[in-house]
Amino acid sequence: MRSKLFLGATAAFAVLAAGSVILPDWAMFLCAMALAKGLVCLGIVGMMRGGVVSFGQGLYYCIGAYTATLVANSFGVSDIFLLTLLSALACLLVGMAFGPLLSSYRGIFFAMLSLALSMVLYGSLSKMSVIGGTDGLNIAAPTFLGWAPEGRPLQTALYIYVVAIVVIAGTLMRIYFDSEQGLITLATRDNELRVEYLGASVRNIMTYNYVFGAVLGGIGGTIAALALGHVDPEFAFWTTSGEFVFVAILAGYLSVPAVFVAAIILELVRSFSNLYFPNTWQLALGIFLLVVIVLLPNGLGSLVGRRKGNAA
Amino acid sequence: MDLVATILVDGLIYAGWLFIVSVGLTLVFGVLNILNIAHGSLYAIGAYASASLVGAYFAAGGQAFPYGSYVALILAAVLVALVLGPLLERGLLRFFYGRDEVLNVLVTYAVFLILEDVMKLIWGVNPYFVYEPYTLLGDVEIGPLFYVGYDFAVIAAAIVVGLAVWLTLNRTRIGKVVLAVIHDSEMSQTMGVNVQRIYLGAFMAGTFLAALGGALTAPMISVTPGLGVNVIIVAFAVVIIGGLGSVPGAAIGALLVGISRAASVHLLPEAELFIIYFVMAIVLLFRPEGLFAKTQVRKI
Amino acid sequence: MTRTVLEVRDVQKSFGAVTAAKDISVAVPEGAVFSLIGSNGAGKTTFVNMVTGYIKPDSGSIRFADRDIAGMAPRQITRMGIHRSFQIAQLCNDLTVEENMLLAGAIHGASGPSFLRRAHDPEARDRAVATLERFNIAEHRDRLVPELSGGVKKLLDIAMAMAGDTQIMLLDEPTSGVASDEKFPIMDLVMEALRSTGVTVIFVEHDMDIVTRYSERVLAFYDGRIIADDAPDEVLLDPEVQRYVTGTPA
Amino acid sequence: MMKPRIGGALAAMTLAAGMAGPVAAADDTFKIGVITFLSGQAAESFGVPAWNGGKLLVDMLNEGGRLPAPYDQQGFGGMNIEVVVVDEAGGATKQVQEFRNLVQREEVDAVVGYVSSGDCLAVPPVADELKAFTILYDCGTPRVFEDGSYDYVFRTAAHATMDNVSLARYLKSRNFDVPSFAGLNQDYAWGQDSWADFTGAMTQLYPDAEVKTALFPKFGAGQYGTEISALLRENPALVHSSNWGGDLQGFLIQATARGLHERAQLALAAGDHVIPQLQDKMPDGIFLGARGVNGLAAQARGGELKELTDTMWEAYEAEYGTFPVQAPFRMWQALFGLKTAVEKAMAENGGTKPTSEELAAAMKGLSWDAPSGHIEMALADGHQAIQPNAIGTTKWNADAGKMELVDVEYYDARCVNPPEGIKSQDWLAQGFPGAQCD
Repeated sequence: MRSKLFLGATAAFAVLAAGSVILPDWAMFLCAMALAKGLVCLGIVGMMRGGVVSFGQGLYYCIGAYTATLVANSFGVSDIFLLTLLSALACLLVGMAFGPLLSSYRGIFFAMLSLALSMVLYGSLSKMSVIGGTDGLNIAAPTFLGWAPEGRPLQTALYIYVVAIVVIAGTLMRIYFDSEQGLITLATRDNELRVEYLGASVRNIMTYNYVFGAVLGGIGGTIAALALGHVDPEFAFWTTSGEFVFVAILAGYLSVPAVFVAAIILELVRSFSNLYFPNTWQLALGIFLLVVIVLLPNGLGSLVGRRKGNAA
Repeated sequence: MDLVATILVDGLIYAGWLFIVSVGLTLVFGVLNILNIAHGSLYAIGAYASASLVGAYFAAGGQAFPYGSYVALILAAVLVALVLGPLLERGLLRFFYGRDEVLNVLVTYAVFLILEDVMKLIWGVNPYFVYEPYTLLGDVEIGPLFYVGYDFAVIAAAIVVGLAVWLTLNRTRIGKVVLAVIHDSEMSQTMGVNVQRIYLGAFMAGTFLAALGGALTAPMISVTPGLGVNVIIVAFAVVIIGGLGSVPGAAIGALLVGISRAASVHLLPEAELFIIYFVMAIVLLFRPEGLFAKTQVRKI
Repeated sequence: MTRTVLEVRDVQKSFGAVTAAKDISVAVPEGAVFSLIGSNGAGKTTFVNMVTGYIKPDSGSIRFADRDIAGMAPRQITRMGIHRSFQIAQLCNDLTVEENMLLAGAIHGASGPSFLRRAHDPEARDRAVATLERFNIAEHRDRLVPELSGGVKKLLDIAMAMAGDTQIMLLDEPTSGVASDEKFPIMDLVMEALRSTGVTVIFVEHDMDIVTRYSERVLAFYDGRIIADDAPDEVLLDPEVQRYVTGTPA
Repeated sequence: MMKPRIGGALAAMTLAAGMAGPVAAADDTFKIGVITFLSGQAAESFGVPAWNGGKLLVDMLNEGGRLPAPYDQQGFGGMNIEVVVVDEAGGATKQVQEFRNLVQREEVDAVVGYVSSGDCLAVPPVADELKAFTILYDCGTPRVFEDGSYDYVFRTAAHATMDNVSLARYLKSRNFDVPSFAGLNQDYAWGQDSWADFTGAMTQLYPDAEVKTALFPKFGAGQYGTEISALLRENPALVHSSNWGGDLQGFLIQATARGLHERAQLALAAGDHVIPQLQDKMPDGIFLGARGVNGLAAQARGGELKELTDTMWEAYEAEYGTFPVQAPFRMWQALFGLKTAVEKAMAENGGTKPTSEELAAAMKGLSWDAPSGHIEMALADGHQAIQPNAIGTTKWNADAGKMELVDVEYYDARCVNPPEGIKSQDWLAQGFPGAQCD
């Protein structure tokens, strides 16, 4: 079974990497951003499998982006691998601090408390004029193990980098979802009482998922910051987090690739509605959201495969 | 006037406003189990509607009896509730009852986005003003400070709204039915309650309260696009602090946020931006369900 | 004289004005089969809930494996070897029967659950199917829980609880929600599976035929107290039990 | 296994995205991407008036012959002007993406945009990366060119330091006594920077003035009751605010109802744009800036730019029924600058549509006339404009039923803007070295 997974991962990498050749510049950038955001959403999907949805994933998206930017600006580090690693580490630590705290909350309370945390970060960053306040900071283009490309090669390298991370993270998360711990997570969503009475700690499960989500959020934020060249507190604003939740719901929790497809769809819809309906793009986006929620209640993933035994 | 008193008065004025804008949100959540992001849009629409209506009132010679503009304010909120309440509840939300809470948040987020642009299509981007009702009630002098009489009218309105909602829920037959639906809608349905009608009624009441908040605010601000987005988050915080679905909770939450914000403005202005999230995070840490929500023990 | 595995001493519990447990003291010998009877609200389920950690007693001690487990979390008590089933079977509705069983197996696995080991590992599946076969429900393995009959749900619920290293098994109304003609076959199956492992059994039951047929000793509850504690025949003849529990003189 | 299937869908989608082909402008058309606020709070105050002004000017230019020399040539050097407008709402992240789309998908010849400072900081590195000629027309933060330098990016309006320096100078030149002052500014970079600039300038000109309190209500707060109480309690001689739009209108309505304007002098760094809405609800005697000689101050100025100013003013009033405030003026100065640069570049390259490089070369250090005065790209190696400024006092003319600006003081660009080579914060801290005030 595993070999099939790795085959799928390789195929996904090949398909996505092909984009670096066929896609025009703007579309490649759009895809890179969508995939980076998709990483954050993948973290939410991990939590969704356990029955909670974080409305504050912008917290880690933002911590990741700011960690990379501050490290790059203060210590002159520009290596993308190192920056990603440091941001992931920062988010891991913050996630481990908040994870146990949030793990006893469910439903709307989990959503709102995670939202409150990210809004506290938003408020704090907005106040810190030393690091740009609401205007944010710029971050220079990354280097790749000493190689410093510019123009299209830079965009291509960034794109391939994010594709590689997406495929690795996606494969790892799939392995996790299919694992024993993954099954317990899925059962927790269904019936916490049963899981506790089998002797597993639901809080631990929630904490794991939260921490994984934190790390993925941090990586996504780092890549987004490097691709954009700019970070600002908006990264932690509730509308940013809301968008991540939307992608996660659009994707559903059944399929990992669906998360990234959903992220790309949202970016495309937003970009084109922005251009073609500059005065009513919110209206267009709102209608799109409603249509998706009505037509695909279980997400895109439900189009491709149902859970085994789910004959209905 | 000493600082503490100033903080209390300022806090109370702000709390009155907060309560009006958040009580509808908590009511809708209690009955329909939907955390309505579009509440902010309904607030903004209420503001626009009242600005238009009050404007029309004075244009039609209302100057002869300016106090009539207060009737126009309230009428605007009623109109919004009558038009948008059924449209949204019957036309959209009812298809999502019983679905995941977070999914419903997204549904109302979509409604919020749509309404933002719809408002722009109806009222354009230019601001609307209706100051007359704001200055009509004169000034109130407390110590060395002037307050506008209207501010205290808003507190009075908050108290009236609070009492009205509480009395309706606890002292009338229909209120008892609503409480039963809040407690267990399935059970109520089997006992012959027309839950559909209760849902519609509650949503219209929530819409009315949101619009009333906007209508009462309209005279002291310029009504412009983007009005709603700022209201959502504060209303959310108040409701979460107080306990989702709890009317007294909304009152306490509003007081807590109002007074801590006033204290922060007077004592530590730097902290104003996130004091509200801070209060919310603290309350949730110690009372995950909010201050007034009942914790439910599951029977096994 | 067999060893006492569970000793409940002077346990009290009240919810506001309602007394749910008053001066409850019981010693359960290893390998015994106890049943709990009493009308609704008499305190049977409260007893089960206290022993398994869902409710913390106000006072008193519950000794198991040389420790006072009163107030410990269900998860900890479960890990020590006290398992339970539920009045309403607690299953995962989105999972198949086999997956429910795999879940139980994963949590009870030798080294605990793993992030890498596949849940649908062939070896784990064989184990799960073996347990399902022991409870005679292997044929339903690929069905989702909502499609199952009440009896199969009950069996799966108990089978999942038995996936671990169980020393005491508490069954909360094992035959409620089961069609009347299925009750005895199911109890036969359950008791045979449980006895084969030497586990101590405590079950809550309303049906006196089942009580007399399967239990060695009966605790009769009334108003939070134990009003009788003896062999089934004796207890059912007790006038107090007849008045408050069985309702009719035997 | 679902991966390959969904991967296929992904491939199809990315391909489809690539297929939506670009629409490059023909050689006789100059295509501008315009980014400004069409929704949210800044739409009403800045975005929409700016683009109303811009659209008007583009139409007038395309028609040809409606403007006085040197702007009497049709379009940009004879080329028709085509415009793609994008909403600026949605944050810097979105704007960077939209910028790429405008340049790479829509293939615009130049981008004119950005009111928000955050967007102005985020976009320039991308503009340079894509070698896309870009004009920042409105935003205020000095950081754009003080913290970075860009080849293809120009700002055709002075940065925000000028606003508050002018305000402080106005107090001084009118001998206004300021024993103490306080601030109420929006809680984001604009408000925070304005307050820092103002206190910086005040420290130089009024070293003994005491700062009573600095309030920063949330952006879009709407309710200022508590802040007004705090200001009344502290009782400063002057209250500074750089609020704009709904936040300024709300603050003024609530402050005047409680008599704040009678107890303290109000000084508004960027307040002119609320006059058309507030009319006589704007109290008399407020010190008012317009971020340049814009709006009423421009109309009152007269002089050699009178014909150009009046042409635009009258066209705007005729079209929209209200007078132009600061935002259209800044859009006009950007478009006039762009026109000048395009035509200069065409004069040099023999009359073909200029490339980004040619445009950048032409724009660098350029100077031109706009209704808001003489604009010079004098700072940041010819990438940052300086322009004159004006502060006045509001006075309602009941007979004419309109607001007038009286006691207007005009400041030379070099008096209120720092000279080349010094950061504005340092310039303030060092007491305006090199300022040329007549």
